[in-house]
Order: sequence, then structure tokens, then C-alpha cells
Amino acid sequence: MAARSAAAQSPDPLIVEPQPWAQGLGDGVDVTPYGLPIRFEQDVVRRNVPWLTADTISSINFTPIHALDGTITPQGCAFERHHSGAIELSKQDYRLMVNGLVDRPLVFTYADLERFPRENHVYFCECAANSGMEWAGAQLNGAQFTHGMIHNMEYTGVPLRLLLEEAGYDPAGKWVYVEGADASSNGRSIPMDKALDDVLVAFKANGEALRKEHGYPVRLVVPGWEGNLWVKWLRRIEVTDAPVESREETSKYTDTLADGSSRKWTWAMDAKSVITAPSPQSPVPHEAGPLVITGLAWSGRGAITRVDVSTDGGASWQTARLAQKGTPMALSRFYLDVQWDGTEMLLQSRAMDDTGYVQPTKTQLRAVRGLNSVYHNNGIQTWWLHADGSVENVEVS
Amino acid sequence: MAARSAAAQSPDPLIVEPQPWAQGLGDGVDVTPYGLPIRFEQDVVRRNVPWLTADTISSINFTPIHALDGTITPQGCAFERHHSGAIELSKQDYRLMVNGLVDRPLVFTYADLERFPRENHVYFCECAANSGMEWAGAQLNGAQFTHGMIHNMEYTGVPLRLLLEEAGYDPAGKWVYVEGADASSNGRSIPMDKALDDVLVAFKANGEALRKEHGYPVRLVVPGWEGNLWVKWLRRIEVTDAPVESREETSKYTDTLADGSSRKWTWAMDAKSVITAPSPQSPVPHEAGPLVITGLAWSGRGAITRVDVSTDGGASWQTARLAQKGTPMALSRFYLDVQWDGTEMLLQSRAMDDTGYVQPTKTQLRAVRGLNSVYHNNGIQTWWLHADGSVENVEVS
Amino acid sequence: APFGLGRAALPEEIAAWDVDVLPDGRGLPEGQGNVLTGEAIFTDKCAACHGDFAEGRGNWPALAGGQDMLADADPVKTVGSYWPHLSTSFDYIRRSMPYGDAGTLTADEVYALVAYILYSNDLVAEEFTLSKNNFAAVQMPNADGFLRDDRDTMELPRWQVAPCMEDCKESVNVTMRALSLDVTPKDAAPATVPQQTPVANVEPASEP
Amino acid sequence: APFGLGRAALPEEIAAWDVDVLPDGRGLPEGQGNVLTGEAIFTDKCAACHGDFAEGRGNWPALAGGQDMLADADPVKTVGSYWPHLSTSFDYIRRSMPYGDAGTLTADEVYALVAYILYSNDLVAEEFTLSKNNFAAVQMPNADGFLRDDRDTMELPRWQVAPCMEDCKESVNVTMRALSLDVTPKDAAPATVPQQTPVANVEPASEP
Ligand code: HEC
Ligand code: HEC
Ligand SMILES: [Ca+2]
Ligand SMILES: [Ca+2]
Ligand SMILES: [Ca+2]
Ligand SMILES: [Ca+2]
Ligand SMILES: [Ca+2]
Ligand SMILES: [Ca+2]
Ligand SMILES: [Co+2]
Ligand SMILES: [Co+2]
Repeated sequence: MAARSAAAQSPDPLIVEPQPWAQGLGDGVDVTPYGLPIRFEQDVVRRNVPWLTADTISSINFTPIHALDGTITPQGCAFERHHSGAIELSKQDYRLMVNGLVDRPLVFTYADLERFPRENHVYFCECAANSGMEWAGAQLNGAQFTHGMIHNMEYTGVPLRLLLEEAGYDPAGKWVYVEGADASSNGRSIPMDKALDDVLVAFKANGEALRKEHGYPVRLVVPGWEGNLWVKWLRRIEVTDAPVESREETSKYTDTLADGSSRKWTWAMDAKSVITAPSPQSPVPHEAGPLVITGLAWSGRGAITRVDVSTDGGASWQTARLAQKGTPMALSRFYLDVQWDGTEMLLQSRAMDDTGYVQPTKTQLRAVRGLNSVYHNNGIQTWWLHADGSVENVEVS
Repeated sequence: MAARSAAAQSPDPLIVEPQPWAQGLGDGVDVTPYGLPIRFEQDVVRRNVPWLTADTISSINFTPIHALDGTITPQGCAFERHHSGAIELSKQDYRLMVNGLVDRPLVFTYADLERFPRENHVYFCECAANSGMEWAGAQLNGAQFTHGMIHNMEYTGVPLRLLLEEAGYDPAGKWVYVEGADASSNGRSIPMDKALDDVLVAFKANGEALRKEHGYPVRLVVPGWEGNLWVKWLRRIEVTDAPVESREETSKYTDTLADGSSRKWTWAMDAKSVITAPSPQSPVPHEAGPLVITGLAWSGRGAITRVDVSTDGGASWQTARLAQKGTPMALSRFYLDVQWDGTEMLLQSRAMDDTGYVQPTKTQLRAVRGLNSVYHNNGIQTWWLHADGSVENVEVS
Repeated sequence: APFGLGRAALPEEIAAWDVDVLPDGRGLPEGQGNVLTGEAIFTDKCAACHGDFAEGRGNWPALAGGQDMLADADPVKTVGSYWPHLSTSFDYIRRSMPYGDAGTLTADEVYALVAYILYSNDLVAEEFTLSKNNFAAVQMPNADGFLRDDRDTMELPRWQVAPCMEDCKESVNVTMRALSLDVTPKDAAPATVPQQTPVANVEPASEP
Repeated sequence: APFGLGRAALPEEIAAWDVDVLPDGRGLPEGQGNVLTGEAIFTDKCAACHGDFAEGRGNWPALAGGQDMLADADPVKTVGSYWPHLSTSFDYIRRSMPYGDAGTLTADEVYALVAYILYSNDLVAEEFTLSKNNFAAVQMPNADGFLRDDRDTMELPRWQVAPCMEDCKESVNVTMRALSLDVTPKDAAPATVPQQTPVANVEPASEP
């Protein structure tokens, strides 16, 4: 164990001198009707990677997971992915159509939706491309960039099932096609079983209205499944007998294997985890001694049951502490409280879910999928913590 | 049941005409590194009541609970209560002292705190004065004003117990005095049992740093107990053999009964609930037919187990649906999905917790406490819903 | 200690922050001050908010008056009428007042201000000098006015009962309406409210 | 219907929004367009981003090329090399392109553009005219290239096993370092990073 820091040589002026905040008056309760983070936290923001896409409008940014703790993601810094930009659509201008293989094609206003029974659930939303840049190897030096295409919010919405029942869906309709009001429309086909199971037509996240960039006023929530299915600015739901095979489910969000064939309909997000601190953007600011290793774990197939942490690049593992019992399709926070000896470590985390799935290594994944994947990289991440406290993104044998 | 709205006479231009949001491009991912609500939601903000206090600096504002759903309160609109304003205190300037009946008086930096084991919990924070203006009768026309001195967040922090153990607290110290770095210091005495039980020294709320107005960088979290104990900008923790009987625990936050004697140390927040919609600021925008009645329930003594709703001013009750199983000292959301016949209703909700406590009526409360109370008004709230959909705050016999 | 974190607090540091004063007088600094000195300081630094005689001004707190009315409707609660311990005044004034310039008063000034507030409450004579030594001797009128939270015995047995579900009331009448009081901030009022007759008179309650 | 909410959708409304085109051609409007017409429109409205020959420009997507290289390293995935159904091009272009001015193309223009993209991919001759009638006859090279998600059978049995806890590896070596690639946005880079030698060459991967 590290020795406690020596007593200060002389009294700390921050304690023994009068300080302005202890003498004067701060802000009144009328100063920020809607508040933002304090200016000292200005680095805790979404960031994008300019070289990744042709422009910022059909692009993505990243949640600053390296600087967050707990499990809830504030909407203000929750990652965004748009295919034709974040549009502005008012509740008054909002319409939702349900058509196709239904008894009664219907149009709903926003106010209509608020009259259906609602549910509340915390779910993660992960872009299928999260960690995608890392298929080629260690590329981006920060958990925000390698694993930040994820957020986790408490959603309030109407079960999609209720809207399908309202229109009288035909049991011959095996698929539900959903699309948004933006120019991309981002159409996706969802099997009817999932649509009737746990999909929500959501209008609130973390208690308040969805933000513009997350689909205000209404988005789809598709628990455990890739974020591209979570259609924003939802405008139409069509019951069909076949998938539409839209651009988003053929050209994109398919997974090309080593032999050149490609998987389609890879909806579920595999169990995954990442250490958020220490990490390249969250170096260790202290010497040897007590160190909190923390991170996030999640699974699209159910609840996280266990997370292991390795400090030696996967040679040996210790089971971390889950902050709370895992719940289905939601982020879990884990902690491992260690005594750091001040020497370098190769940090890894490994998630397990209630189906018994154990997060694989990148090597294991590449052995099955080859090297041409873009999406669904849930391989174990390695951070190299150096003796000086700095951390870098590496891969290990 | 209401008849479905008639089909439109002519096609809705919002559907059949091209719309700008479906043609052009929206915002790119670099537009809002940290986002705010869309402009259409500009009414969903904290509000204060100017006549309530001499100035806005020692004052309170109110969470817009009438417009929120789910249970998490976004930090940006979570109520504030300051005694000398919201101060700006950086992590670099932050110091926390533990002294008094301890083996080793200690000073911690912010970075030191991040090296202790952390916990995560969702808890409500309710000002003891919430609904206080209603002791005198129905006064403020909106759930935001009558019940909005509450918020509910996921906190990340270090158990206070660990800091007390670090300093080596003397078992003879039956109390812990806590105070903040602002000019008010807002000192409070907490019994050692509670301090060792579930109190957190918290630095994150809903995943990110505490906001300035909620005590950045460090505040106390005292689950289930009145908000005044949740000291912001926490600077000192002293183990004592007796309560300090500070201004905040004698002049304020005491409860004067009918005979002129006053209760002190009324820490726990009694079980309580309120219908958030319909409510005066959330009138019913539609005719007869399906109507969602929703609200919040909480208890400082444990978890909410049940909420009943009355539509006839308390003559009869129906058990509402809890969105999720209640958890200790956290908000629960309830829903009652009704078929409104379009006539007036007197809406009430009644919370029950896992101690078997049933939320009393205001009449029952006044019978025990008299008419001079300021704090701890957990009486059943009545909203009068009129046939035109408007709602007002009333009391009933 | 299990973690070895933090550093030892220096005595000067503890002295700087550990300034609380307990009901038994522990924590009081050396010093003294009399009513007339206190009056002068009060006029200079306090009266703008609290009134010349500590009687309060507008919505700013009254520090004097209100004695023997705690059982009446809307009692005025002041240092004199309500506060059980004199230590609380010394502690609070020293650390938090004057509002906007806290922590600037010397110990002697605080003794003098507390003496003046006692005088304004008719609790000491004009000649009175307050000091560390005679602090404990001052009698506070409401010293015995506080009892420990007794909700567990007084209230819980009443409320921990099976809730009524049907025929809970003979009749229900509206007895009070917030609209007739009209104190809700206007910008937050609902768009349309019905026109109806006031039912009862109500009043703003005190601050949170 | 249980709730009676919403209103009947009018046929014109359904027609306006229900424009998806399925692989079997359902949803195609009447119309036609040939390669040369398509080339002219493409040059005018598309080539600025996608290149004169639909070969892509900078980071903007290529729509042609890449055939027969899906099993090679870093395959170029285009309408010609990758897309299994021609319907997808019609559907997507009609609703979403040109980027910034979506929904402005007539059915005939979309047929012509799709014909031109087929031509750019060497899948039809310069004289080709695409119409609703011959749409289904076009062969897409990668039509059989997709299989249904088989992770349940291919992967889950491998990963649903007891995790190793001790002596899981003989040795551990760093094989790749992001720092040597240096593609992390600079404003987000950590304050201090150690100076060390690159270990391996890595490359930016494709867009999310
Ligand atoms: C600019 C206005 C202002 C000035 C000047 C001021 N005060 Fe105050 N005082 C306040 C306010 C506001 C409060 C209530 C603060 C709060 O809500 O926590 C208060 C509270 C008090 C209280 C506690 C009242 C109670 O009932 O709890 C005392 C005692 C007090 N002041 C004494 C003084 C003294 C002595 C001075 C001068 C040395 C002084 N004040 C100067 C504004 C002022
Ligand atoms: C201003 C730039 C721009 C113009 C002009 C433009 N496009 Fe695009 N196009 C894009 C972008 C950006 C995307 C990718 C959008 C996304 O990420 O969802 C795209 C995607 C496409 C795709 C799908 C590519 C794939 O691999 O999935 C097709 C097909 C396409 N465009 C055809 C056209 C046609 C035909 C036109 C002209 C009528 C056109 N585009 C004009 C920018 C443009
Ligand atoms: Ca170091
Ligand atoms: Ca009406
Ligand atoms: Ca002390
Ligand atoms: Ca009163
Ligand atoms: Ca269709
Ligand atoms: Ca590659
Ligand atoms: Co997929
Ligand atoms: Co209390």
C-alpha cells in the first residue's frame, strides 16, 4: 500500500485564506432555467472524427464515456449518428402512419400517441459500427473513440405492439418496415416477433423529451439490437410479408466474412465491455497505491452477470464488482479496486451475460469473421497503462 | 370508448406535400458537442416564484415535473435550492477535511476521492419544504410549483463510511457534522448510524459531473432524508459527540406544532405522490376517450409498493400500474390508463411504501400537526379536471 | 487506515475551518462585545436587510420579535422567539453574515452583534456585554420548545393501516382553489383556465 | 381496435409515403429511363459527389467498381459489387438522393439513373433502357452473397464456455499501437503520451 501523502509543509492557502466563494454570493435560482455543465467540464463533450466520413451531416460522433461514471448517459453528450443530419420536426408537424397488412391503415398525431399506455425502461443503444475502426487494429487513442458509439437512457414510450394492434395487423405480416421523416428515411425491416415483443415507440429519454439529435419528437427503441434500427423522427410503420432489403440493411449494416459472403440481419449486439478509466483520455493522475479501475459492460441478448478484469493482458483475470445487478439490454457499471504497484499494466475487461456468452478476444473474432468486417466488433479491448500514468490503445498477442 | 377521429376530409399536406426536413439536410454531428433541448421544449425549465423569498440567491426553483415522464430527472432542469447562491469551485481548488473525534484528521483533494471504492445508486432528493406553500391551502396552480422541489438521479460516489474509517473515527462520536464551502456553509448534524449506513460523498449525477448548481465538484447524498442535508460543495466532515444545532437545524427545517412546540431532527421524507399529468400546467388536450393519468411516488423510508388513484376526490380508489418495481428512496412512476367520459374529475394519488405507510390526506396531516407547519407536507394532492380539459389545484372535503 | 489516502490536516487548517459553536459553548473564541457597539455595527452592516431594530424588512428575515406566539396562527419565528440555543446565532453570523460579505467579522464584532440582537429581543439590558464567559448564562425563551422527531410514534401507527378503496367518503366538496388566490407565476400558467367563483381565501406561506 | 385512437389514413396519404420498393419489384412506379439519359442527369446532379463514372470522389461513396473482390483485403463495396437487389437502388435514390435535395426526382429520372449506375458497373450495355417491366430481369452479381445471421450456430457455441481465470496465456506481447498510427483527433488527445517506437502499421477503416 502506498504511504499516505506527507502532511503539507505549510498550511494550504485554500483552507486558511478566505476564498471568494465562501464570502460572496453565487448564482441565483433564475440564472439557468435549463443548465449546462460547469465550464471546467468543457472537455466532456461529444467528439467526431473528421477523416471518418465525407461530411459531418452523414456522420457520427462519440459519447465521452472515458469521463462518465454510473450508467445513465445524459442526452446532451449521448452520441449521434445521422444519415442526412438532425432535422427539426415539431410535435404539431409530426405524423405517424401505420399501413400495409393491417385492417385499418391509420395516421396518428403526436397527441394521439400520448393517449396509449406507456412503459419505462432503461436500455443501451449501440451503433453496430461501435469499435468498427478497431477491426484494422488499434487505431484511435481513447475509449470515447473506440467504444463511444453507445448511450444508455431511461425511455418512456408506447409498445409498438399496441400500435400494431390498433391498426389490426394481419398475422400473415411477418415483418414490420419502419422509416423516419428525414431525407435518408433510414428504413429498416424488423421481424414481427421482435416488433411485438419489446420495441417501444418512445418520446422521452431520461425523463424529458427526446433531443432533436435523438429523433424528437418520436423514435423507435429496439432493445439490444443495433442502433441503426432505432429509427429517429419515426414517420411510418408498414406491416409486410417480406423484408424491404433497404439500403441500410444491404449496402450497410451487413458483415462481409473472409470468403466474401456476407451476413445480413445481424441485429443483436453481442456482449461487450470496455474499461473507461484508466484509458487514454483518462490517464492515472497519481502514483502507486489505491486505483479504481472502472468500465461498462452490456449485452444485446440479456443482462450482464459478471465482468472480469485482467491487468496482465489476459494471462490472468479477477472478477470485478458490478455496481448494480445487471438488467436486460442496459449498461452495467463495473469496478475493480486495486493497489497499483506503479508499474505498467495491460488492462482488459471481459463481459458475461445471462445466456452464458463470454466476450471473445479480437483474435478469436477475427478467426471466425476474417478481416473485412466493419460492424459488430465486440472483441476485448486492451489499454497499456504506463508507469507515468499515461495510457494507450494497443493490441496484444 | 370514444369513436376514432373521422378520416381527414382531404389529404393532410404534412403527408402529401414535400416537407423541408424530408428533402434537405439537418445538423451535422459537430453542431452541438453538448446539446440542449429543442426550442419547442423551452417551457420545460426550472421556474422560481419571485414572491417566495427576498432574493433569488437564497431561494429555490422547481423541477418541471408536469412535463417530465419516467423517473430520471435531467440535471439541467433539476430544482436548485441555495442559501447563498450557486458557487463556482474547481476540482483544483477543492479540499475536503475530516476532523473531530478521529484518530487522524485528514485533508483530501478531489483526486484523492476518486481513489476510494465507488457506488452507484438512484435516489430522490426532496426539499423538506416541497409542497410547503400548500400547508395554507391550495395556493400554486401547477405540479411544478406544488411538488417540484424534487429530483431523482443516479449518483456515483464514495460511501461516507469509508472516509470516516480512513480518518479512524472514534465510536464515541455519535454525530457527524457536515458543511459546505459556500458562504452559508449549510451545516447539518447527521447521526453516526445514518452516516455509516448509506450516505454517499458523490461527484457524479446521471453519469456526468455534478452541475455547479448541484454542488460541483462534490456533494453529500443522504438517501431518503430531506434535501437540506445533502450538503453541496462539501468541504468538511467533523465527528462530534453532540449535534451542532446549527441555524439550518433549529431556525429552519424544524416543524412547529399546534401547541407551539416544535419537532427537530425530522429527517426522513414521508411517503408521498402526485399526479403530474393531467395537472394545471398539463391540461388534457383531447376530448373524451383514452386518457393516461400518470405521476410520481416516493418514500424516504423505503421502496414504493403501490399507488392508488382516485378520480372522485378520494371517495373510491383504483390501484395504478407501477412502471417498474419500486426501489428504496427513489422515485417510482405510476400510470392509470382510463377511459375518460369527458366530465369533470377530482384526481388524487395515494402512495404506499414497504413499511406499510399509506400517504395521508392533508386533513389528516393538519389534525396531527396543526396549521403552522412549513415542511414535510406529504398530504394527498387534488387536481380538479374540468370538462374542457383544464385542471386546477384545489382542496376537497 | 485501509487506503492511506489524503494527508494529515495541519492544526492551522483545522482552526481555520472548524469554527462551529455548540450549544454548550464549545467552539466559542475569546472575545466580547456590548449592545451599543453591536447596534452601531448592525446599523452599518445589517440593518439594510434586517431593519434598524432587527425587525426584518420586506421578505428579509426578522431577527427580533414574535415572542410567545408560537402557538398562534402564523407565528413570527426569530432568534428571540424561536431559536433554542444562543450558540446558533454566534455560529451563523460569524460564518455567513453579512450576506454577500461573509466571514469578515471579528470575534468581538460577532459578540457585539449577538448582544444587540438579544437586546432587540428584550432579552438583555442596554448595558449588556456578551463574552465567552457569560455566553452560557443567557436564557433563550424557546430553549425547551423542541422535541425529537416523534413521527414514528405519533403518525406512523395512524398511517400504517389498510387503505380504504370504496365508499371512503360520504360526499366530496371543493373547499379551496388556487386560482382564487392567483399567486402562480404568470409565465407558467396554463393557456386556458375556466372562469369560476373563488371558494376560500388563502395566503402565501413562508419561505422554503 | 382497443383504443379507437388515430384516424383512417387516406389512399393519397398512403401513396405519398408508402414508396418502398421490394426485391420482387413490388412498389415500383410506372416509368422508364435509359443509360444516356441517366448519364446526363448523373453528371448534373450526382457526379460532384459520386464521380463522373460513379467511381466515388474522396470520402463520398463509390457506386461502381469493386466487383469480384469481396474476399480480398479491403473490398470496394458498390451497387455493382455488393448490393444483392436492384430494388434497393431505386428505393434509395428516389427517396434520399440527391443528397440535400431528396425526393425531387421523377420516376423516369430514377429509372434512368439506375440504368446509368448499372452501366457504370458494366452490368448493362450503353443502349439499355430500364423500366418497371424489365426491372426483375437484371442480374445482380452479388445476389447470392448474403446469408442470414448465423452467429447463433457459428459463434455462440465458441463463446458460451467457462472463462479462463489463470495461466490463460504463455506470454503477452504488444502487437499494435494506436499511437503509431496517430489518427486520433488532436483536441481530444491526452496531455502527455510516452515517446516510443511504432510496432505495426494500421489503417483507417471504413465509415460507420
Ligand atoms: C444583503 C442582505 C443582508 C445583510 C446585509 C445581512 N443579512 Fe442576515 N440574512 C440575509 C438573508 C437573505 C438571510 C437568510 C439566508 C438563507 O436563506 O439562508 C439572512 C439570515 C440571517 C440570520 C438568520 C435568520 C433566521 O431566521 O434564520 C441572522 C441571525 C442574520 N442574518 C444576521 C445578520 C447580521 C448580524 C448581519 C450583519 C452583520 C446581517 N445578517 C446582514 C440577508 C442579509
Ligand atoms: C452532395 C453530395 C451528394 C450528391 C450530389 C449525391 N449524393 Fe449520393 N450519397 C451521398 C452521401 C453522403 C451518401 C451516403 C449517405 C449516408 O451515409 O447515408 C450517398 C449515398 C448514395 C448511394 C448509396 C451508396 C452506398 O454505398 O450505400 C447511392 C446509390 C447514391 N448516393 C446515388 C446518388 C445519385 C443517383 C445521386 C444524384 C441523383 C446522388 N447520389 C447525389 C452524397 C451525395
Ligand atoms: Ca505518475
Ligand atoms: Ca376538451
Ligand atoms: Ca467543531
Ligand atoms: Ca400559516
Ligand atoms: Ca410498402
Ligand atoms: Ca480492412
Ligand atoms: Co448488424
Ligand atoms: Co425535517
